[in-house]
Amino acid sequence: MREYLPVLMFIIVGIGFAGVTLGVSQFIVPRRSSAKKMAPYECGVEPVGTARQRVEIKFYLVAVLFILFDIEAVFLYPWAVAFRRLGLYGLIEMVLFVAVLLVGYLYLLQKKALDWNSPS
Amino acid sequence: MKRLLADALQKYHVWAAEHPDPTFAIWAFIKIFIILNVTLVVVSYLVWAERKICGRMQGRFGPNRVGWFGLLQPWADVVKLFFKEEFVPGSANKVLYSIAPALAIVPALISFSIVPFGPGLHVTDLNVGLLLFLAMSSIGVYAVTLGGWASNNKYALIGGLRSSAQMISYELAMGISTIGVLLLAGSLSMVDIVKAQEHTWFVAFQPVAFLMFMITAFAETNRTPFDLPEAESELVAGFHTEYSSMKFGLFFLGEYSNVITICSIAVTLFLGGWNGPWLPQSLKFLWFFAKLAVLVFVFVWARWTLPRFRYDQLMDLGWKVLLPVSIANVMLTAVVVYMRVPR
Amino acid sequence: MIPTAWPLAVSAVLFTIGIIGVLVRRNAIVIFMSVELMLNAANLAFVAFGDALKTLDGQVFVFFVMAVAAAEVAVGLAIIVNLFRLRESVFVDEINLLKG
Amino acid sequence: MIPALFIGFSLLLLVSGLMVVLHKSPVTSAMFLVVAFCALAGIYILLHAEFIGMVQVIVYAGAIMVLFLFVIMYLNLGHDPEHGATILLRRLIGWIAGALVVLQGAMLFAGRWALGPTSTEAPPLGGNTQALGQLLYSRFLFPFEITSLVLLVAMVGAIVISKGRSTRTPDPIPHAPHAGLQAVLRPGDTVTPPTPPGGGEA
Repeated sequence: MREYLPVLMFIIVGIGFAGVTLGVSQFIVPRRSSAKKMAPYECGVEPVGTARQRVEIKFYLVAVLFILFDIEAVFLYPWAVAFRRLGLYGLIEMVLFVAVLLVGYLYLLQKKALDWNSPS
Repeated sequence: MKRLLADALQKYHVWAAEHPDPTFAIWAFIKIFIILNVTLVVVSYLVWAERKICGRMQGRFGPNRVGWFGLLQPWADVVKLFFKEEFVPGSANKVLYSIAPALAIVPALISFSIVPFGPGLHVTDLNVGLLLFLAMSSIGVYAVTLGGWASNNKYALIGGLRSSAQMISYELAMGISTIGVLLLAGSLSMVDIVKAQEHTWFVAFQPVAFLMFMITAFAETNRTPFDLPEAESELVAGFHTEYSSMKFGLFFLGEYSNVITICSIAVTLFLGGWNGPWLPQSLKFLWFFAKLAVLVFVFVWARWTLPRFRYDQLMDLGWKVLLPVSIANVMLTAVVVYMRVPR
Repeated sequence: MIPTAWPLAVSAVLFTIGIIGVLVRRNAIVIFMSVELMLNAANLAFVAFGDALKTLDGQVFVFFVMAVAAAEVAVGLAIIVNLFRLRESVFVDEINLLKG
Repeated sequence: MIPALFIGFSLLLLVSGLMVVLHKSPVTSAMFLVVAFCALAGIYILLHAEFIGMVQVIVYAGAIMVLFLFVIMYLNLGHDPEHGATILLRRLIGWIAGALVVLQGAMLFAGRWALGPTSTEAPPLGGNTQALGQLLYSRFLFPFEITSLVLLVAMVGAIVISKGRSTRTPDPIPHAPHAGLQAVLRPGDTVTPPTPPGGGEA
């Protein structure tokens, strides 16, 4: 339990460093703001419309598939660490697990869910 | 004078023997303080080195005005960044806008707590060490997403989304490519992994995993050839379009310290950490820093030679090549380890 | 050391906060986040009992709860996105497709 | 020392949990949820569940919340407008539930539980992950294999629902209220009356 203390201290020191740097820069920085400077940067052109446009559905799909395969990766960690004691059964179990998810992966490829330039 | 020093040391040993916990905490704090400062200096000189090497590659000198061989250039940059004016876009979400840079640098620094620089030289040795690194790199995605969204700018929003989609796709392949190493080492703790590489480095057993780890390392730090979302020709400056002065400085610092973090993890996992032939036990950490320097040079070298990927090529490579290959590699390693382990 | 009552109390309070979120908020996404809070409160209770009885079963169960929660979020948000496409709003008061 | 850390993490967890529920803008409440998950990971580590703590950060704080952020950005949500009669009723529920929370917390904190304090020594078989791995893949084999099916179903479901009927344009709902769209945009923005939703947009 004691070896986690340095990690916590590192987190606190890291946040402290970032906070101090941002805080100091708040005071030192000259402030001469004007409407022109405050407008969002559009390569010098007059900004048009709000910046909050609709975002494509593909980013949503990437995030979903990331979660599901991340769960698969997380299941692989304890298996990999305890593999020497699990032996053949461990191997067969994991092959089954990965095979089922491979079916999902093939379905994903077949449905072209992640093709960026296909007009969906 | 020497006698004074001797009994001071003696008193310290007595005090340390009585209550171990506070001494452990003080030593940890000293190590952390040293690592934080050394990292910041090394990162700023990595920026200098990159500009020098890039200059040499393009047949010019690179920074040599400020100080001898431009060695004071990083300090000049830091002072400049502190004093530049700050433009916070009008309707930006102030709080998230200023949290994003902190989220870029803090996870990169925290991953240093588990890196074993030398035989005894590590801040802490967790028995879930590698997972802390993966957890911190998955927290790093928020810096990009929030940076893009909070700065209320069209380019920043799209750039931020594209970079975070790229980072999460490659983070997956990175996680799975490290599993081959776990199969061989049998433990998640970084010190055990390095000890397991006493005779042969894991890059010999896992060349494919090492190659994939390096590819995902490039993508994870948003560096060429995977830096399309923030490429100059593409989306102005991607997610840090609206950032200026020290906030941009923190993003910049975060990116470079991420490069060093990922390279030191790659050295620990695949290139045998501090193991090396000739040096005595006490000087082994020189091996670690030599390998780290080689890997960081590869990063800098790739930036000025390789062309940039198009976004769909980049995503296809992540999902359709790296993911299946890394899973196949894990399965293959498992079969080989099962065969070779003596019954 | 940590008496077992403390993590259980925190888990109970967190679960109640999750219920408040589901009841009070109108935005489907925030309702979904409160459901995540409730799931995590249950996970905390599992880990607390697992640690008190010194068995690892609690942690294995939390592992499976996480896997199922991830699958649930994936499909749930797909439904919310589709609802938004149909009705252009994500506020649960206005989504009454089943009304006569 | 350890109880003080535990109280710190729990306070952080409960405060950010409350902020998730109470805050107006969904992105800020999503970020508070990330803080809550990290605090929860800290509590797990204090309760000797190191592997679960790390997995909590990787899966919940690192993956699920990214999906929440992407969906919030996709739905282009501004602040939640507070209007309509439901406000009064909702405030009432809020206060009652708040009182319930405080009462519950106090009662449990004070209550004596039959189980003794948690142990200090690490779990028996070597590292936490190793022991967990052996247990997970020997006694809990069946739920493990079922989980892969659950993930498969979720994958197929998510793809079908989101790519779904984009080829067939969904039939326009006759009285689709534009009020919803108006409520979504901030009052300052002018919007030309949109074509009825359900055009074949991506």
